[in-house]
Amino acid sequence: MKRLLGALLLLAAQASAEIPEAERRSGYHDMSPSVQAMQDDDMANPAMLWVLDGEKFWNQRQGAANESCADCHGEAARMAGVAARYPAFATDANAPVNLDQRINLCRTEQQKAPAFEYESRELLSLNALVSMQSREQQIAPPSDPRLLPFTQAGAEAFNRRQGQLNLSCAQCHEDNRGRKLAGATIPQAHPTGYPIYRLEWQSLGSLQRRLRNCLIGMRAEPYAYGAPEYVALELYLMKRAAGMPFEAPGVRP
Amino acid sequence: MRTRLLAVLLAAIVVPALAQDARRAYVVEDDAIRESLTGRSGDAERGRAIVGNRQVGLCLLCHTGPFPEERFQGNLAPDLAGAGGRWSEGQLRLRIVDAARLNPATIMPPYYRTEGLARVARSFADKPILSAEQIEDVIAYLKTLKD
Amino acid sequence: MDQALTRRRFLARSGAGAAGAALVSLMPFAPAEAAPDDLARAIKEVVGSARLNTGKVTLDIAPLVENGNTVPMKVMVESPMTAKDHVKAIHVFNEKNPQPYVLNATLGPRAGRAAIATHIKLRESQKIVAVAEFSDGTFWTAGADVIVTIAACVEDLLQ
Amino acid sequence: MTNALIRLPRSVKKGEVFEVKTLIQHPMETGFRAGTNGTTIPRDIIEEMICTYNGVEIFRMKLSSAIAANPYVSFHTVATESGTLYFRWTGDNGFKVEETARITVA
Repeated sequence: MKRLLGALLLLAAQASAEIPEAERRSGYHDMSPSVQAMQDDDMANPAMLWVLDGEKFWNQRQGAANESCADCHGEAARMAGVAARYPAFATDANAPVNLDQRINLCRTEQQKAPAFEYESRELLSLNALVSMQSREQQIAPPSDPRLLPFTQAGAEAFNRRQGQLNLSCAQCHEDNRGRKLAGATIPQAHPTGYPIYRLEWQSLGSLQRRLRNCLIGMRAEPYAYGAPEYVALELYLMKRAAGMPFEAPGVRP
Repeated sequence: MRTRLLAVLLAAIVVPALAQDARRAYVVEDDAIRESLTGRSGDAERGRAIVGNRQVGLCLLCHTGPFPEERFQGNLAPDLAGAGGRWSEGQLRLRIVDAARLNPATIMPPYYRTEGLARVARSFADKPILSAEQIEDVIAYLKTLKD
Repeated sequence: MDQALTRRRFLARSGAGAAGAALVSLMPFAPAEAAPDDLARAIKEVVGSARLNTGKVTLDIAPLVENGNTVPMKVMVESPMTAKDHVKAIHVFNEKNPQPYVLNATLGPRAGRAAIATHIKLRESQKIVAVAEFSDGTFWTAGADVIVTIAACVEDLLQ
Repeated sequence: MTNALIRLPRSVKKGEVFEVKTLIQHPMETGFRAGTNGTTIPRDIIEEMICTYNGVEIFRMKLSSAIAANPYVSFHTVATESGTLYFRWTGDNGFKVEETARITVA
C-alpha cells in the first residue's frame, strides 16, 4: 500500500517512469508474426530494394572530387557498427549529426557534391546500406562529453508536453507502453530498425520522418528535416536503447 | 489520491474568456465546473457521435466505451461505461475542459484550454479541441452512462 | 477517396444490379457470410456454371493486420501437380477494395507445388477468397476474414 | 534503374521442387487515391509478371491495384536441367523490366 501511494505520488509529480532494462523490447516484438516474417526474410523485406541502390551509390564516383564512398571507406561491410553509434559529434560541423547528416557531410566536404535531400532515395539508400552493416550489433551511443548537453536536451524534449493534445513522448511510450491506442499496441519507441520500411508509407523512411508523424499526431508543429531538435531526440532515444540489438532496415506497420 | 489532489486545488478559479477567440468564460469550483459552457444542456445523441468519432472526439483512441459497433478501442484510460454514475455533470465538465487541473500528470488532453500549450500546430493554434457546444453534447451523452 | 462512390461507379460500369444479387444464391457460402455483389460476380466470371467446392485450398493470411497497405498472403493448394492432375490457376478476390480482383496466377505441372505468396492491399476489414482451378475442370475455394486495425498515428492525418 | 531481386537456391537436384522469390521496385499506384488538388492520382501498376525456364513458360501472374507497392511474388517450380530463369514484368506507362537468374541442377 505504501508502495502504491509512493507510485501515485510519483505520478502526480509528473515523473515518467523510465523503462527498466529487463522490460525493454524492440517494436519488432509488438508486431504481428506475419510482419515480423517480412523483416526476417530479406527477400520479403522491400527495404532491400533500397539497399540494392545503396550498393550502387556506394561505388559511384561523385562530385568535383570524383570520389566514391568506396574510394575512402572500402567495402560497405567495413561500416559495421557505425550506424549503431550515431548520432555522433562531428568536428567538421561542430555539432552532433545523425547518419544522414554524416553522409551529406561526406558528400559536401569530401566528394565536393551537393547534399542529398532528406528522405530522398539516394540518402535513404546509402543510410540503409550503412545501417544494415550493424545488424545484430548492440546500440552503442558514444560516451563523448560534447554530446551530453544535446542528449540532455533530447531527454527534456522527450518528456515535454507538446501540441494541442498536450502529450509528451514519455506519456505514451513509457507510461502507457504495451497498452492499446485504438487498435495499435503502443511500442516503447526504441530506434532499433531505422531506416524502416513502414507499411503505412509503402516506402523506406528515416527516424526523423517517424518523429514528424508523432508530432503531427499530437497536433504539434513538426520541425524541419535536419533540425537540431530531432538530432537531440535521436541522441536521447539511442541512449535509452543502448545495448539493444540493431535490426536495420526494419519493417514496421 | 483524489482527496490529496483536491486539497491542493484552489477553492474557485475564474477563467476569463479571451478576446481573440470565441471561448466562453467558466468558473472552476472545487473539482467541477457547475455551469454549462453554453448556458444550455447538450444533446446526448450528438454527444455519442462526437465520442465515437476518432477524428473529432478522439475519445476511443484511449478509452473503451459502450460502442459495440466500434472495433479497436483504446485501453489506456478509464472505461467510459459508468462515467455518468461516477461523476457529476460539473465534474465531467472540468475533466473534459482541463483535466490537468485535477492531476497535472494526466494524459487526458485539455479539450477547452488553449493557453499554456507548447508548439501547437499552426492549423490548430488557439482553437480548443472541441467547441463549447460539442463539450456540452459530450457531457449530455456521458451523463446517460450510469452503469 | 469516397469508397461508396467508387463502388457505385464500379457497379455502373459493369451494368450489374439485380443479376449480381441473384448470383449470390449460387455461391456455396452460408447466408450469414454471403459476399457482396461484385465479389460474387467476379468469382462467377471465373467459375462459370461449375460448382465451387470448399476445400483443398489453404489461404494463409493473418486474421488481424495493423496496416492494410502491405498484407502478406499465401495460397497453397493440395494437388499432385502431374500432367494429368494439376492446378491450372489460382485466383484471389477481395470483398471491399474498389475492385474485386487481387491476382490471377497461371500454373501448370512444371510448378511442382501449387503454392504462391505475395503482399496485398486491403482498404478495410473484409473477406478474401482464393479459388483454385484444376485441370479436370473443378474449382475449389477457401476464404478468410481479415480485420484491419486503423493505424493510430497515420502520417498527416490531422493536417 | 528499376531494382528487382530474385532468389533461387544456388543448386538443386533434378526433379526437386524449389521456391522462386521475387521483389521489384514499383509504386503500385492504385488509381483510386485522391491527390492533393482533389483529382484522382492516375493508376500506375505492374499488370503482369511472367517467368520462363530455358524458354518454357512456368509461371504467369496478373496483378491488380490490390497488390502492395514494391511487389513480392513467390512461386515454385521443378528443377529439370541447368539453365536460365527469365523474368519479365510489364505494366502501365510502358513499364517493362527483364531479369534473368541462373540455376544449376546437379
